[in-house]
Amino acid sequence: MNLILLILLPLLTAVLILLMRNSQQVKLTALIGSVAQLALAFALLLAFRNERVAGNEAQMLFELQYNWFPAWNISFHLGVDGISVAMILLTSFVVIAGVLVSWNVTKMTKEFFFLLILLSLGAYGFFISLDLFILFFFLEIAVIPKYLLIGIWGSGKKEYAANKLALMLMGGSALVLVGLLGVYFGSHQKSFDLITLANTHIPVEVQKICFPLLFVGFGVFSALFPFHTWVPDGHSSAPTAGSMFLAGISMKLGGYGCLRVATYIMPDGAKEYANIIIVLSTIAILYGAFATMMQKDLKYINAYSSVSHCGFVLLGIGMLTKTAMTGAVMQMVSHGLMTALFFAVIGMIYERTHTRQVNEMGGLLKVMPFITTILFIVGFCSLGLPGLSGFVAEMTVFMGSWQHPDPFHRIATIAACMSIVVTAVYILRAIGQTAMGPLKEGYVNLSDAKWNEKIAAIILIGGIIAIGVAPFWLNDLIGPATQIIMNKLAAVQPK
Amino acid sequence: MSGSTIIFYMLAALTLVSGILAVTTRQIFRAAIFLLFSLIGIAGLYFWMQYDFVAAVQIVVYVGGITVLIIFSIFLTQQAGELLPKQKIGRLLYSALAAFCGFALTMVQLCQHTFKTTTEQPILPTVSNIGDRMLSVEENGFALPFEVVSILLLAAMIGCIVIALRSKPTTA
Amino acid sequence: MKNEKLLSIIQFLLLGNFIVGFFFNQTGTLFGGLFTTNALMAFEKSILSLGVYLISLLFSDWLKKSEHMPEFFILMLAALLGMFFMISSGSLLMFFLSLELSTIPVAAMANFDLEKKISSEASMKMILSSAFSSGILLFGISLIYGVTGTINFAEIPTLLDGSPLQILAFVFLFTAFAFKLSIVPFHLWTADVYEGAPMAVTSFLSVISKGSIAFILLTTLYKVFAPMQEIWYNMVMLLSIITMIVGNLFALRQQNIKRFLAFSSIAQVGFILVGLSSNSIQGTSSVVYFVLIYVFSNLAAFGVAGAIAQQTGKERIDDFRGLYQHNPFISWILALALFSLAGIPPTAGFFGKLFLITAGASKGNYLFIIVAALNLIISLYYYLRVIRAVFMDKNEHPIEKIILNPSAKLGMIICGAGIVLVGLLSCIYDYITALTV
Amino acid sequence: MIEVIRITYYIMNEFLQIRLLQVLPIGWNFGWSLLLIPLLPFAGFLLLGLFGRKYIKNSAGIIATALLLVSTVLSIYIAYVYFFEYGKVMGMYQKFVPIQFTWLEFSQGVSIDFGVLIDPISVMMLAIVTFISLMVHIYSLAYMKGDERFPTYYAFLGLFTFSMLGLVMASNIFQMYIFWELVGVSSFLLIGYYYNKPSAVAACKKAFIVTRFADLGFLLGILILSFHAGTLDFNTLVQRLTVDGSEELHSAYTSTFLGASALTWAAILIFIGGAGKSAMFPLHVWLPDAMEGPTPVSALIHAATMVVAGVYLVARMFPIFSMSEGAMHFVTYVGIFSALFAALIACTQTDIKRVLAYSTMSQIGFMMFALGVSGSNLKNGSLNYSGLGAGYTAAMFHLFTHAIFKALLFLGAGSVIHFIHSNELKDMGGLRKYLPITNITFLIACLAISGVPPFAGFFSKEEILLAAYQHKALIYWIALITSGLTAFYMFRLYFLIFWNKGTIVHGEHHGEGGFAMMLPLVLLAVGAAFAGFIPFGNFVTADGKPMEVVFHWQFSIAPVSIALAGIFTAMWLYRKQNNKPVAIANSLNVFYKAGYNKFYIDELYLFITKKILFNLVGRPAAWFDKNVVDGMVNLTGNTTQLISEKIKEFQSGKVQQYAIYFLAGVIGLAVVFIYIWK
Amino acid sequence: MQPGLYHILFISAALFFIGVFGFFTRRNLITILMSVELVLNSVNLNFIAFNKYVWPHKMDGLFFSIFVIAIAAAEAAVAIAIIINLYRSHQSIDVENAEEMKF
Repeated sequence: MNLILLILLPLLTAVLILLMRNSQQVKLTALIGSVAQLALAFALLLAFRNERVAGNEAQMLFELQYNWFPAWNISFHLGVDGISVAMILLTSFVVIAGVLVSWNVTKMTKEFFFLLILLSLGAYGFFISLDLFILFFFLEIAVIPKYLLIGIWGSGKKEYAANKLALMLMGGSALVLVGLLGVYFGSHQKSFDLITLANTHIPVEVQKICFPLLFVGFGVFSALFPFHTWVPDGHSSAPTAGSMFLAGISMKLGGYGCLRVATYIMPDGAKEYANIIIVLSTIAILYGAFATMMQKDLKYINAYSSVSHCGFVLLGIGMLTKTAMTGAVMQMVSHGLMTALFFAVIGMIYERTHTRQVNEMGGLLKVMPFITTILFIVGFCSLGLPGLSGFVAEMTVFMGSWQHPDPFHRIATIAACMSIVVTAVYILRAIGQTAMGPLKEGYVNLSDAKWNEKIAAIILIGGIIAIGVAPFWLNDLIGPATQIIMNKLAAVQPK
Repeated sequence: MSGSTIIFYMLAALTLVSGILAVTTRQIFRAAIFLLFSLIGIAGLYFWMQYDFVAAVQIVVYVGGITVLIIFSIFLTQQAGELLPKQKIGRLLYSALAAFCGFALTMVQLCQHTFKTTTEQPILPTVSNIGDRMLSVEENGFALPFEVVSILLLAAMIGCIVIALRSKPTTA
Repeated sequence: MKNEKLLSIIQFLLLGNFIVGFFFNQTGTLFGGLFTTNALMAFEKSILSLGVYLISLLFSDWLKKSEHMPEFFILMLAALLGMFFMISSGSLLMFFLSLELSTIPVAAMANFDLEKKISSEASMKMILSSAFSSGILLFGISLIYGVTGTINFAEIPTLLDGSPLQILAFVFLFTAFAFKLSIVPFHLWTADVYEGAPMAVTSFLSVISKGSIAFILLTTLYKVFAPMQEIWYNMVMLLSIITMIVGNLFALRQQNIKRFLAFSSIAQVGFILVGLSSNSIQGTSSVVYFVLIYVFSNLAAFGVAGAIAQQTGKERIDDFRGLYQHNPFISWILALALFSLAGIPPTAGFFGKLFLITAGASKGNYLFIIVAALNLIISLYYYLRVIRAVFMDKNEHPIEKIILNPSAKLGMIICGAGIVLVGLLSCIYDYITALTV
Repeated sequence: MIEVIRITYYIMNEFLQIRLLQVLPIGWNFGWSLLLIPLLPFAGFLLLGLFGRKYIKNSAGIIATALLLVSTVLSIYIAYVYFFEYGKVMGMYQKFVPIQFTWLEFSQGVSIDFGVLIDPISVMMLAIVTFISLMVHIYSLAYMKGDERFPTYYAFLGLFTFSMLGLVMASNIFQMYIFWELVGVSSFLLIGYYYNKPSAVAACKKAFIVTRFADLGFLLGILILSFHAGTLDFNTLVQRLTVDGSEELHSAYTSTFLGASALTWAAILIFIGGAGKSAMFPLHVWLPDAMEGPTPVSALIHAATMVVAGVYLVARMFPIFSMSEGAMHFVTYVGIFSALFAALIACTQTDIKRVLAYSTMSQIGFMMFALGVSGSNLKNGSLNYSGLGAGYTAAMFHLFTHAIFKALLFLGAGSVIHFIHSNELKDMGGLRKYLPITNITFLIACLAISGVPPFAGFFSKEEILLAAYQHKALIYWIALITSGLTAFYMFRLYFLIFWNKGTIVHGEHHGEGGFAMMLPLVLLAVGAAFAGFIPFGNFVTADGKPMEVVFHWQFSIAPVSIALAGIFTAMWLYRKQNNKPVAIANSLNVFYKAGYNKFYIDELYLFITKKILFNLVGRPAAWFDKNVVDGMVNLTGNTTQLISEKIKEFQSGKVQQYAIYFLAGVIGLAVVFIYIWK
Repeated sequence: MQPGLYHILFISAALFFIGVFGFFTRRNLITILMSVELVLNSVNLNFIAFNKYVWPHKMDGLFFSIFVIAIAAAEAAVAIAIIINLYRSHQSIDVENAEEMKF
């Protein structure tokens, strides 16, 4: 399994899209490309399992290393472990669904799909890179397509939202950059290589400076309170596929970075700041949930709920136990699928009703049973119904969080648990107002989902259910990888 | 106080006073003339330091060339006899302050610094010495700068010609 | 048309000039140390030659229409020659002379839009300011000379000891550099001159002049003033921060694309200073590398702006609204250029800025680096403003299809390719590093 | 090709791998068929849910019923096999876990396992759930006929049955939680079945949210238990936490919070979860509203199965509860209070289904406090259920009988509603002429619930009262009063429906709904009449050892007479139309009003949610986000712009000014670096 | 007291800042140019003085001043050409009339 394929495939797709003549060809190319991505991701999963089953215990599999800027000790170092594989799978799911739901884009089709594929390129590259420089490179690649997607194809206050998003994300990545440079020089290794850095003991003073920089930097991507404010505006203004990518993939870059980069290479820093992380993420969880309760726009609802759900990711990381960390990764995958699906549904509804205000809708179950069924499913997933992915992830986080006997962690966990009730409140409120109740006039002749929307939804639901019903495969995939991070943490002397 | 000293102070006074007048008088012709005096004063100082060649160049280039150029350009651009417009008092104050601060700072630093002296044999600035050096390509030769300056002068000339000889404006 | 043929010949010769540059990269000195050269200097000159070649391509429309095209090239090449001498200069005298040689013709060139009032205003501002800065520079040189007794680059460092007068002299000297490089607060002429001058001259000023000064500044600081490293590091750091901030703040509010690019280039210079401050091999190579990228990026932006201004006379960013509608090609080139200037991957600007910052970070001064990194965000904001105008904003009367002549198109393609490839192909950076060592 | 096979193999390996922990060779070769019991209804759900709307619209009911019939037969067969053939080993009913596999491993030892736990209560519950569900399936064939979403209805029923069976069979507390949640969602779907009705939407939301809130307690309880016991498996949990001197028990006892031990907290929190599902005060508010669902659904969910999940949970965790006196008291008092409270409200309600709902709540209160009063003797550390375990058996017995007669009541009410198209008592009266079978079966059910011998309710209630009597007099007296009230309001209902005034039936009425509706009524009536004679103590006890239930006829005098008193009062007031009830209601003005308005608990909730949660938390959070957090971001942007505007004067366009700044810069730098920053 | 290096340095520094002052305050472009000439001349004086009093064994200062004179001439020529051109387009050589571009 050559990991370069994961970068080359989207690149090739993007180039081909640029060469296509009409929008039909563009769409087909994008679809074929994303199907190929999905196939590749599955192939990767199988190859990965194959290696593991065969007894390959190496931390990273399929490693590749090319010299790139040897003067700076930068190398094009790729490799995957279970976490990366999970994230790559997530990305490929979201990409194909995103391409499918964008089938009706008529404005500048070529550019739209080009940017979508480019965004996926950034995500794949980010997840497989083992060199922090290229990791950063791919992190930033993913920013501008988002900006353009929102700015050109968005709606509402799109310019404002696009600007805010781009600037805040760039701000985050600026912090990441400084943190990376601090590690680069502070470790006395002059190396960006993740494995090298992880095997080095970085001086504690350096960690104390660089950990918050990296964590907050990545945290901005992952809606860390109080840097989450780009999330509602960005998501609500973006076109459907844009929101899906943004919430489904882009926010995961942050969580992955927090875990893989910040926590892994700087365990002392992580221990030092764990309490702050826990406080912030607990606030995000509750606060996001409560803020969601007051929203009337479906996209805002999902956006704020994303803040809340991404809080679980950061909480899981901040708890510094293996179970919680595994839960955090699961939550990333789960939330990625779920929120992508949620935005897809919102897009479908909006396309038909031309409104996203919940109080302007009602009884849509009657006219579009398929779409509203998806809405139900995604809502249930969001509020953590067993059998769907959200439950598994949240419970794992809770279980892991409860491992600390001291009151501080306990209170944080209880507070986080409370959000499942609040989530139920806002989700049911949204569903109740849109799908149920008397059918509003003017919505009588609306049509149900079309083939592309159905396939997109089914793919994502398939992912959600696959995790929800059989979480053990994901757990087996992620567990060993988080164990390595935990070993590194455990090796550090306690404060 | 020797004659040399007296001459020095006279030259200094000439240079500075006419320099000040050149930048303060409100009649543009007078300003040009004061500039001329100031430049002559500097040339005098060169003579006083026995750098005859430089003094000669100074007189030829400045007095004979640049001042004349300036006066011509005054003719070209100025209605004679008009007073120069007054500067705002604020600007004057700030400028004076800035200039004075700079001057003070420089003088303080210059005076605090003890310049080294060399015991090596001085080279006299005779015309032949200067000529030799000017065209030498060895160490301490200045042939290359000489060529650079010539290119510069050529370029400047072309530039001047293009700019100054512009064809009649086609539009009003 | 006579101009057209001549222009093709000139373009061809300039291309030759660029290529030939790669074959003469021996190390050595001439004229008793007044002229030194080595492979890195040869490469630096090649970058400048490339820039001039690109200018001749990008602004061919304007050049063809100009009555004084031959003179324009004479002056530009004289200035280029001055820069070559400057990069290679081995003494303060050569440095000063070549600096003047590279400035005075450009001041004349700034007036080449003879009919335009602002062109002469720009030209006037430039010649007066540069005369003033020459005065300051000369005063500094005279003090250096007085203190050390030499104007030779090789001898000066052995005679410097960091006494106050030397610091004063260095400040005078350095501010002249700062003036040419548009470092705040010596940058004030920049925007006015850029706005008034013809687009070709503006791009020459902002790319070629800046680049050459950055190169010679490397030599001056790293070699000549090496003993005063502590002082100039702090000075560079201070000025770098101010420059980035002020450049960005002013760029935020500009409407005219040339002024906008002027302030953006000021901010870019702030970044160059970040890399420069490291005083290391990495510092040198990253600055040279950045200038190379900057040549492509800024020329691409100017080329697009020039093409638009040439055909429609529109220079305001607001006029660019909806540009993408009829002109996708130049819009993408402009976007690439601006992304590169903003330091967004995968454009080369990302690598350039990153290496500058990395080099700067080697001193361990994180506050400085954080300020630099935060300035990236502000700069992104205003670059995105243009992107927004081009791609997103609606306009009732967007700019019609711009007809590019083939050489301008070629120039843009070269710039675009450069923006993409210079970063991704690490061999270019390796090559520069190899030259630096 | 080989590639394809390999890939398929891996997919199988990855996604379908079920890792069996143990399959006990307990003598029957029926182990795997246990899985069929829940999976058949689930298959029905998938089948009808995915294809019902388009392809099998009309046969949906038959398919679902057939599937469930198989399930029912299987569970009854298993009950038979368990109780009479293999379950008893050495005179004790054993706990078997024939099937178990790890679903999600959190950490060493702590994992969610999916398994099947077979012990007396689960087997009993399997039988009762499938049976009642089957009755409801059959009943609905007629009741829901012609409904637009007929297949969906059956799909939801299937989902519900599946979840409930999974809950019952759970071998792992987290497995129970999972199915617990699924039960919650299926009840949400079923209550909200008439999704066009705003009241139904509100009710289903309320039901879900209130129970979710309770589930939070359950979840926290699980977290506490898992932390101290290091396992989630029921058997291991009980083993570790009930053995005196075990490390786990020690840690659960010694870590305290607010004066109570972790064990007590865990038990109370888990009980809160159960209280939510079982509609105990104060989490009962959803139950009456939940009557918005189709009536058969109410019969299934809100009578027989889901609402007793809480009781089942407490029974399942009974050994652990019994380790904590505080928790047991909590259960007792909540139970008895809810019983009385609900009975009082039930006397005033006019909606037939609401009356039944409150009666359910009241009866479940009985079961709860029965469990609560059967606390163990902890004095000498080892478990000793003797004498006090009676409450446990009584609660289970009452659960069993109550399921039957409450289902019967609801189905009967459904029959009435089907006939009269209204839930309100004021629209009814004199229906005995039109609905003879319903009349008889309803009467049997009323007698059963009132505890009149020899109907089923008499025996179970008798045992509960006995247990209460042995425990504490106060509880006994309250229970006694409540049981009198029960008889009163049930017969109030009965007389108001079937006697009282004569109802004019417009036009042609369509009878009692045919065979499909009558069959369940009759079957259940038979159950309600005779289920009491089952020697329950022989099968279901706290420790698995059969227990001789001694019948004291002297003791029954008081309950029976108070029940009869209630019945006769109701008869006196409601048999004929008169104004006595109004007069009494008027004389008890305040109390009556309070009871009628359900003691204003709903209003209190509304106040808490709308005023406090929304206005004091949600709104400020949203405001804070919009203005402060977002404001900070915008402020940064605006400040930058503002500074940019303010400093524009530097770029004045005056070349001389530029030069002044230049010189100032030079001087400044020189001064700084010569004098200050050396 | 025999006038020496410091005297001349004083004169040149004074002249330099006189020129600078003129540059700051004159409004007529030609007079500004004249101020620049003063500045350049003062520098020349510096060079000659250093050459004479401090480093008489080399002629760097002397040559420097000669080249400065040449440069000054070139600069003046170009400046005057520009000023004349400006005068043609603005009908004025007041520097404050040429402030169209700002901010």
